[in-house]
Formats: sequence, structure tokens, C-alpha cells
Amino acid sequence: VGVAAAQEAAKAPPGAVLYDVPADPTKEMGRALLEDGGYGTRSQFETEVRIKEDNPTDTTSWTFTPLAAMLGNLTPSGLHFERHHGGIPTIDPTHHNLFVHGMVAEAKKFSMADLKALPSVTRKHFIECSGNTLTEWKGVTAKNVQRTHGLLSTSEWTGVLFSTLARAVNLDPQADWVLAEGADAAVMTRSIPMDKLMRDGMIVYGQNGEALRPEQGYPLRLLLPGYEGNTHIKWLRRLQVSDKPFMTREETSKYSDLYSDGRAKLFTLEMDPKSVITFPSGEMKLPKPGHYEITGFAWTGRGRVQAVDISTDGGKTWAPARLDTQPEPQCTVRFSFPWHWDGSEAVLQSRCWDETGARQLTRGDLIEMRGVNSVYHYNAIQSWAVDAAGEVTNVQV
Amino acid sequence: VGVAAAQEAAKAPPGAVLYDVPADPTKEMGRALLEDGGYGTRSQFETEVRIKEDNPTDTTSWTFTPLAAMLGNLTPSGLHFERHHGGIPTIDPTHHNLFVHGMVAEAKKFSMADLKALPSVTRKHFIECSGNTLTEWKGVTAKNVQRTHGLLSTSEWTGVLFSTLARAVNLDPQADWVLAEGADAAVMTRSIPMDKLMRDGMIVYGQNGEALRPEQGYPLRLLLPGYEGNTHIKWLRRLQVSDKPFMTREETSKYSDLYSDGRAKLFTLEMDPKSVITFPSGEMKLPKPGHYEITGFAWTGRGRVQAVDISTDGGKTWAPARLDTQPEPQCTVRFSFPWHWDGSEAVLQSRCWDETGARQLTRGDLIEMRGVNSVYHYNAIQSWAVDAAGEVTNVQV
Amino acid sequence: EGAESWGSPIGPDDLKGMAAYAPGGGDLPAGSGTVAQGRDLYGERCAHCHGEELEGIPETGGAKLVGGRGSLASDKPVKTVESYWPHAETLFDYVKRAMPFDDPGSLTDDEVYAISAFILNRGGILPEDAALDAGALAQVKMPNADGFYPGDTYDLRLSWGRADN
Amino acid sequence: EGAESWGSPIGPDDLKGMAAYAPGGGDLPAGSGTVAQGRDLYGERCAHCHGEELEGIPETGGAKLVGGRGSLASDKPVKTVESYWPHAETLFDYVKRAMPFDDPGSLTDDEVYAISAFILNRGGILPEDAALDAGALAQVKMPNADGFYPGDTYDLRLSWGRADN
Ligand code: HEC
Ligand code: HEC
Ligand SMILES: [Ca+2]
Ligand SMILES: [Ca+2]
Ligand SMILES: [Ca+2]
Ligand SMILES: [Ca+2]
Ligand SMILES: [Ca+2]
Ligand SMILES: [Ca+2]
Ligand SMILES: [Co+2]
Ligand SMILES: [Co+2]
Repeated sequence: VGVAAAQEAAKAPPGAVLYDVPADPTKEMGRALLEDGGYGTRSQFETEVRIKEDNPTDTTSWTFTPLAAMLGNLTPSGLHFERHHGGIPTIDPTHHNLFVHGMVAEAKKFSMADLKALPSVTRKHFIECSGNTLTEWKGVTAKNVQRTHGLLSTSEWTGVLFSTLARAVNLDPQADWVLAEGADAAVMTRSIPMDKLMRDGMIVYGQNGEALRPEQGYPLRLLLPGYEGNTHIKWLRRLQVSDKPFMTREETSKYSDLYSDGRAKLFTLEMDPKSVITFPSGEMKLPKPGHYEITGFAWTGRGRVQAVDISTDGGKTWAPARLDTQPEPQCTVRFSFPWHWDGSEAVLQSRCWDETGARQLTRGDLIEMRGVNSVYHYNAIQSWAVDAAGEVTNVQV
Repeated sequence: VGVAAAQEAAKAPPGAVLYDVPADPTKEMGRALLEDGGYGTRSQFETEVRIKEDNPTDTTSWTFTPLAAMLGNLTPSGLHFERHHGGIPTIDPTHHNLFVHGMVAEAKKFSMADLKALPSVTRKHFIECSGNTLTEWKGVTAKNVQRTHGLLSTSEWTGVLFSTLARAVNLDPQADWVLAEGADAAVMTRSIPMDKLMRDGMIVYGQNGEALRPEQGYPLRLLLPGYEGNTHIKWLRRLQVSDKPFMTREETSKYSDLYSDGRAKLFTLEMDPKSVITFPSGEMKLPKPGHYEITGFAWTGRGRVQAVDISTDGGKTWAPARLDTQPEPQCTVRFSFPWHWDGSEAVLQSRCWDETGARQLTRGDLIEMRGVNSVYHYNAIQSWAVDAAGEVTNVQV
Repeated sequence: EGAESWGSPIGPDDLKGMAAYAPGGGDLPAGSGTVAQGRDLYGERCAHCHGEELEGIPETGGAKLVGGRGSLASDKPVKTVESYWPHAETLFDYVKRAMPFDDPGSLTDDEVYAISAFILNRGGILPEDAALDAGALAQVKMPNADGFYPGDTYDLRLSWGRADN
Repeated sequence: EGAESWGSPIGPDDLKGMAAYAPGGGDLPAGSGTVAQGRDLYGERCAHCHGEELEGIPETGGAKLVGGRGSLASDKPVKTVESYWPHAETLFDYVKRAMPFDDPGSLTDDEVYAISAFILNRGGILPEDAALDAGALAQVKMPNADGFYPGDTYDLRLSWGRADN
């Protein structure tokens, strides 16, 4: 790619390259292959991007996945939501090691080459920030589903099970907790229960068939299926095995849930059942009465989604939605529901259950249980109002 | 992205952007989010690319997926193999229609918006060019697995079932074939059996969570799970329903299989069971004797992979491999096999069966059955020789 | 509103320029062309890639279009329009849709009839004074018309069933 | 060769500069610092983001570090080191690893002890003449130490079971 091409590329939407658009593509030879250098880009007509929260500094901030624009179940790696506490580090994988020490018989380090040579697993899981939807606790705030629910993304992850490393270091059977530490400027740390790590914890280096993206922890991150996003330590460099949690700033000052009695819960790690309608959703407009396919995502940190229901009358009556993908453990599903809009006002809602029987709460029940100061784990049923003009807005009922 | 940034970007590997590498990423703030404009790129340390066949013109040619570098089961969209017959067209989706006509009661056109409003399905499938591995018919030719087997990629696809459109146009029950036509300069056409289209044929607009990539048919392609790649018409603009095949140039002159008696088979559409070891594979070198995880891909066009076996002695003895992903219909699986290399010469092979009982053939059986002039559908067991120095080469045994 | 309301009717001009010409000829367009006309057109539009003698020019990607008869069962089969293609309609269809490679879709129906007549003549399939139109093209019997198996088959002995060891 | 051969032993210097300081203090490093030392250091390294009075400066992202006691059960809970943090070791751990935000990881252990002493003093937790070292830090009792539920709970009435309608 030369400078001229790069200048031209600068005019295209992020992730795309601009090409001339022929009047009739069947009458003109298309562009030759490998003009892209061997790594393709998205179409110049696709313009959806992550948007960022307006924080004082963009090195501790977050970006939202454009959920309403997602086609299918996976999130394209370039649109995976982000949360950074010390910016995105640039790490040379040939100098990166994972240290595993503490309550182990043989403290070990693993180079990236070591890790890639070990038996691997490949599994599809969502990651959701436990701060997803936090703006909605005290009332309607965000205008569209990218802002209300966009701290959620789904990928195919590839890496080594924690249990594989546990064998290699000869884990002390008394060990109960593991500190995971990142190599970013925040040197991010979280304490993870041993039960979780031994059940399905993964040390992943692959995302959607290729190496992790830099924003997702290149070259290595922790993947804890269904756990709140902050625990999936990115740029993972160290696992310190212990018999107690470390009570890091992230898990005390930040990711703890304040109840209305002034006391807080620590280590609320599993993400609760949740679903959201992405079409139609806030800031959209239905052009005219008629048939519409309501679609959206449902997910749960506790296993598989069992079922999704839809209401078009603000929760008075419910009917089952179709599940359009096969439920997998700790993975989003797509749902849909055929709806005839007669042109009158409607309030659209979805709710889900998971295979453990846990259900997504009404806003009333959630607040009765948790108050409005929890910050994290807001999983109330989302309501979208459709007015007689077809305008769709965020409401709470 | 300004011009200066674009100039800098021009020095990075394809698909990546160059950033400074700090000596200690924990001591320096990382880069801010959204410097990428909201659509991320891969790490500057990741350099694997598609490579192209050396053809007289790069508008009718193909590129190979770097299979040995794939992490997991999916192929990153930017590395999906390509085969073009008239270059890559640039198509504005707001002007693109799909016409469905011929033996239907109501000929219809569908805009992209129409199609996206219909009920959709999301499924993971491989696409393999039936010319994959064609260099190996007459003897050892290609040096590495990207060249031998790289016309194979796996994606999550999203779109409308053909049967959904069939209802909309009120298909004539006598119809047996459908011509699918692309909007590229080759105006590519193939005749597809109605049974296939009605069983699982899809009109897809989504790939790995976002719109199809331009090289994969943006904005619309046909997806025929397990069928030879050429039939998955890209830039799809027309479906003409008929009671007989159209005998297009692609399905007579090209994608037909010549037997040694001088006669050829037409419409050999399903891809046969096939597997290949990607580690270790051609042009790699094992540094020293010891433990290695043999890994690779297996797939079949007829349903799910049932089992994979490994031989390390050129086919004399076999043992089952682990399947590291869940078999899904017409989808690749990852397999692995723990191997102790004692430093002596070895010949590594994999073979697979599918759920219909079809099996991957030895080279001897395949050639006994088909001769060496078939060009397409070469699915013989692949052999990689490891010499005493650890060098891995393509061999035939 | 069920499936019958999805999509919209095709307008009278919507399919203009979109066609496929299957064997049987029922779909072939009006128009005609002779071998002589085809020779000139071929020289102008095709020869720089496929060769003056239709022998193919590998450096351009332009295939050999004639020759190869009797080679298909040999060690070195030569597949050309003459030796391999089962249907003459396919030649019309393909040239009309995709050739010339450097200006695809630029030929009129008359021109494609003429060029097809010329290629078939050089392949020894049509006489020097031949002309082609829809009816005549559908009558052409290609040398390898019977060179294809009637359908796909399962080779159970080799392809199915688990191996012994 | 089984799992025991995977990876390689950790060398003596490998973990240099990597540590985490859990409650109990057993892991805390040597060194010490006083409130007075901390006041100066804070003024140089922290105040431009967290404010001279530790009141926070929203435009920098620097949080309020003191105040808020008694607010947690109110409509407007104010969470600070003083009002919310259960363990003083966490303050040492966090400042050492991640602060100052504009030069992370640049403080010595002595400096972190001093700055921690200063913050805890301004939060009314330590007296003006206090000094902190490993032993003293582990003794600090934070105002909200008992403000947390002992563990996670299941609210079966609301969260479990299928709804009625
Ligand atoms: C600029 C080069 C070029 C020109 C000019 C050209 N062709 Fe071609 N032709 C090609 C290439 C390249 C292919 C192979 C296309 C592909 O890979 O699908 C081809 C393929 C063909 C084939 C199919 C051969 C086979 O065995 O499948 C026919 C028939 C053909 N051309 C006829 C013509 C005719 C008739 C003209 C003039 C009207 C023409 N070509 C002009 C380059 C050219
Ligand atoms: C350039 C601005 C800046 C400077 C200088 C700075 N901080 Fe911070 N501080 C921040 C930001 C921003 C955060 C939030 C980081 C995050 O989002 O994780 C923070 C967070 C903190 C917190 C956690 C607050 C909480 O309630 O969780 C403490 C404690 C803290 N800083 C102490 C210090 C100390 C001590 C210094 C000096 C040695 C310092 N900071 C220097 C910007 C700064
Ligand atoms: Ca043209
Ligand atoms: Ca224990
Ligand atoms: Ca819980
Ligand atoms: Ca620094
Ligand atoms: Ca029929
Ligand atoms: Ca077959
Ligand atoms: Co939590
Ligand atoms: Co075939």
C-alpha cells in the first residue's frame, strides 16, 4: 500500500477502502485480488462504528458495540466493545510471558509459543461489562440500543483451559483464589474463584480465528464464560494462586454493588439473564403500519438461554419468540418475533429465562430488590415505545 | 484518520496500524480508544496474509487462506479465501436488487432492505473451492498447507432461507432447478438443484456478524452448505427458476470432473469428507524431539464430521484424534492429537469420516476411482513427512 | 400479510439485459451472424487473447478454443469448446455474458451469433458458409455431447464404510 | 513427558516489580512514610488531578478521595477511599500499580506509604503525625470495613422461577 493509496483510504469509513463505483458492475472488470495486501477490509458502504463514552480521558473510558447493526450472532472483532483503564498497550508477543505462581508446587512461566503448543479449546462466548445499561437505573437516559446495551459482544475464543496450566504447575489443592494481572498501564487485577477457573476458565490468544485484537488483550487475555467483563483480564501476564481474594481496587471500590441499605455486595460475578430488542429500537422510525420482524439478543452468564418472550403491550401479555440460533453455554442467542403493527401506540419488550430457571426481571422487581444505586448488573426488561408516527424511543413502564 | 496517520499506516502489515512499542507497557499510558475511528484493526505483530495463485491476470485468479495460522475454527473475514472470475465489483447496496422469476406465480424483486426485513437464520458453515488441492493430483506439488488446502474457509453466515423467498414468489411445484447469477464482470452463473435450495439454501448478507466482505459477494451471495464453492454465487442479483439445468460454462467446461475413460461427471456438487494436519505441516521445522500437539481441520459437505484418525507412520497404524470443537452440519471441526516425536523419520496423516459413513480416501483409492485428470474434488489423505532434522515436507505415500 | 406481501413485482424493464440461454434454444434471442462476420469480429475483439488461430495465449489467460478432440481419455486431455463443451448454446451464453474479457458484455446478439459461428467453424463443427440464429444454434450437435455421465454415482466400494484397520 | 514438562521455571528476577498487596499485610514491602512526607508528594504528583483538598477534579477524571461518610444509604451515595473502601492495603496496592495516572508505576514503596498515610489522614482515619509501614498499614481499620454483605445471595422470590403470566 503506497502513500497515495493511504491518502485515498483516509477518506473511506473506518475499516474500509474507497473504490470507484461503476454504473454497471457487469460491464467493467472488477478490481484485482490482493490489492488489499492479503488482508481484506469491509465495504465502503458500511459505516457503523463503535462510539465512545464522553469521559474526561480516553485512556480510561469505554466504547459501545453497534448492536442494532449486527448481522448474526458474532460481533466483528473490529466492533467489539472496549473498556480500558490505562489505554491500549502495544505488546510484542515474543517478549510476553504468563507467570503462574503462588500456591503451586512449581511456579512456571509460559511464553506465547509455549501456550500455543498446549492443547487448546475453541468456544463461543459473550462478554458483557457489568456496567452495561447502568445509565438506566435512575430513569430513562440513553437514546438507542448501542448506548443502552452496547457493552456486550460475542466472539469465538481459542486458548488453553486454566485446568491445563494447573496441571503444569501442580496446583496446591488448598488454593481457592487466583489473582489475574494485566500488563497495561492500569496493571489491572482481579481475584477469581478457583471453582470458576477450574470449571471453564480459559487463557485465550485467539479471537474469531485470528490473534486477539489489541483492544481485547493482545497477545493474551483471561476468558471467564459468563463472568462480568472486568474479570476477563486483558494483556494477561500473571496468575498468582492464593487461598483468599486480594480485594483489589477494582473489586472493592468499583465492581461492587451498593444496596439501598448502604451495604454492598462483593464478587457478584455471574452476569444475570438479559435480553434486548435491537429492531425496532430507540431512534428508529417505522415507515408505515404493516408487518415487522422484531429481532434482538438474549444471554445469560449462568448457562444457556432457555426461552425468550415478547410483549408488544408493555408487559400486559407475552408470547414466545423464535430462537434463531442454537443456545450455547454463556453465549448470546438471536431471537425474532413476527409482528403486525397496526399503527397505534405500542411498547415492545423482551424477557428471557435461562436453563437454571433464573429470569430477567421487570424494572420494578429489580429496583425493589436492589435499589437504584447498584451501578452494575442492571438487567431489567427494556421497553421501547412506538408512537403513532412510528418513532421508537426508550421508555420505562 | 489524517494523511500523516495514513502514511504511518502504510508501513504496517496489511490490516494493521503501527504503534510505538514501549519497553514496559505498565509504565506508560496506552493509546486512547477510538484512535481507530471506531473500527479496530489487527495487531502490528500479526503478518499472515492471503497469498495469490500466479495467474496471467489477477481478475480471474484465487487467493489462499493461511490455514496453519488460524486460531480456532472461524476464518477471519479478512483472510477468507477468494476466487474471482471478473475481479471484485464495488456495488452500492441501495441500488442492488435480487430478482426471482421464471417458474414462479409471482415474479418478484427484493431490495437489500426487503431482504433484511425477512426472517433470517444464522449458521456456521465452511466454503471450499472444489479446486482445493488440485495441484496434488499428478504428484507432490505445493509446499505448504496454505497452498495445498487454503481454498477453505469457515464463517458464520446470516441471511434468508431460499424457502422463505419461495413462499413469497409462489414457486411452481414443477420447478427442479434454479439459475443463480452474479452482478460481477463474469456475470457468474450456476444451476442449483431445487432440492438443495429448499433444504438449506440461504441468501446471505451477513458474515461473522457484519455485512459480507466485498470479496465474498457484498452485498449478497448464495450460500449452499457443503456445496462446491463456485456454486455460492457472489454479488447475487438473480434467481431464475426452471425445470432443467442451464448447462452454463462454469458447470460444463469448468466444474465437471474428467475420468480416465474420457467421460466427465457434471454437477458433482457436494464436497467430500476431507481433513488436513495444519501443525506440523509443509515448510515447518520441529526444533527438537519431544511432545507436540498435532492439530488440523476436518470437514465434509454431507453433514457433520463423525470422527478423525491420525497416523504417524504413513498410514500403517491409526488412532483416534480429539475433536476440539462441536461438529455442526457442513462445518469444519478442529482436531488434535498428542504426539511424542522420538526424532526418527515419520509420516503424519489424518483421515475422517462423516455422519453418512462417507470416508476420506487414500490417494491410491482416489486415483483408482477417478484417474488423475479430474481437476476438482481432490480429497485424498494428505501426508507430511518429518525427517530426522525435524523438517516437514509434502509427500505422497 | 403473509409471504405474499414480501418483495415487490418485477417491472417491465427490470430484467433488461439479464438472460441465460439454456440448451434447447427456447430462450435464445433474435438476431443472426455468419462465420465470415465472426472472423472479422473475432480478429478485432478476441484474437489478442485467444490467438489468431484460436490456439490460446497463455500469458493473457485466453484459453485455447479449438482442438483436443480425441484427447480426453489420454494422459494429457485438452479441453476446448470443440473437444469438451456439450452444448453450443453455452458458447453463446458465455461469450454474451463475460467476453471479451477486457470489455465484458459489450457485444450485440448479432455479434455473438457471428463469433459463435466462427469458433464452431474453426472447431470443425460448422461449415465455412454457416450462419447462426436461435433455431440454427439449438440444432448444433457438439462433438462431445455424449461425453458425460448421466448422473452422479456413489462408489460404495471405495468411498463409503469404515476402513479395515 | 506430561504436563510437568510444560512451561519453564520462573527465574529469580522474573517477578521483579510484580506484586499484589492483599489484606493482612503479609505481602507488603519494606519501607515507610509519614503523613507530612505524603502531603508534599501528593501536592507534586496527585493534586493536579485529585485536587488540593482531595475533593476530585472531574475534568481530569481524578476521583474525590475523601468525604462521603454516612452517605452510602442515602439517595446520593458518595464513594471514596474514606467512605467506601474496606481495606487500607488496597490503597497501597492501587496507588503503587496504577498511579499517578500520568506516570503510572513511578513511585517508590516509601513514597506510596507516605502518600497513603496522607490520604488516610485527610480521610480522618490516621492522625496528623502518623507513619505507615507494612505492619501499621495492616492495622488500619477502615470506616466501611463492615459495610459489605458476607457473600452473594439468591433472591428466589424475584429472580428465579417463571413469571405467572
Ligand atoms: C483480454 C483478454 C481476453 C479477450 C479480449 C477475450 N478473452 Fe475470452 N477469455 C479470457 C480469459 C482470461 C478467460 C478465462 C476467464 C475465467 O477465468 O473465467 C477467457 C475465457 C473464454 C472462453 C471460455 C473458455 C473455456 O474453455 O472455458 C471463451 C469461449 C472465450 N473466452 C471466448 C472469447 C471470445 C469469443 C472473445 C471475443 C469476443 C474473447 N474470449 C475475448 C481472456 C480474453
Ligand atoms: C493525570 C491525572 C491523575 C493523576 C496525576 C493522579 N490520578 Fe489518581 N486517578 C486518576 C484517574 C483518571 C483515576 C480513575 C482510573 C480508572 O478509571 O480506573 C484515578 C483513580 C485514583 C484512585 C482510585 C479512586 C477510587 O475511588 O477508586 C486513587 C486512590 C488515586 N487515583 C490516587 C492517586 C494518587 C495517590 C495520585 C498521586 C500519586 C494520583 N492518584 C495521581 C487520575 C489521576
Ligand atoms: Ca465496458
Ligand atoms: Ca480450599
Ligand atoms: Ca450472583
Ligand atoms: Ca512512565
Ligand atoms: Ca419436478
Ligand atoms: Ca457426489
Ligand atoms: Co459484579
Ligand atoms: Co464438482
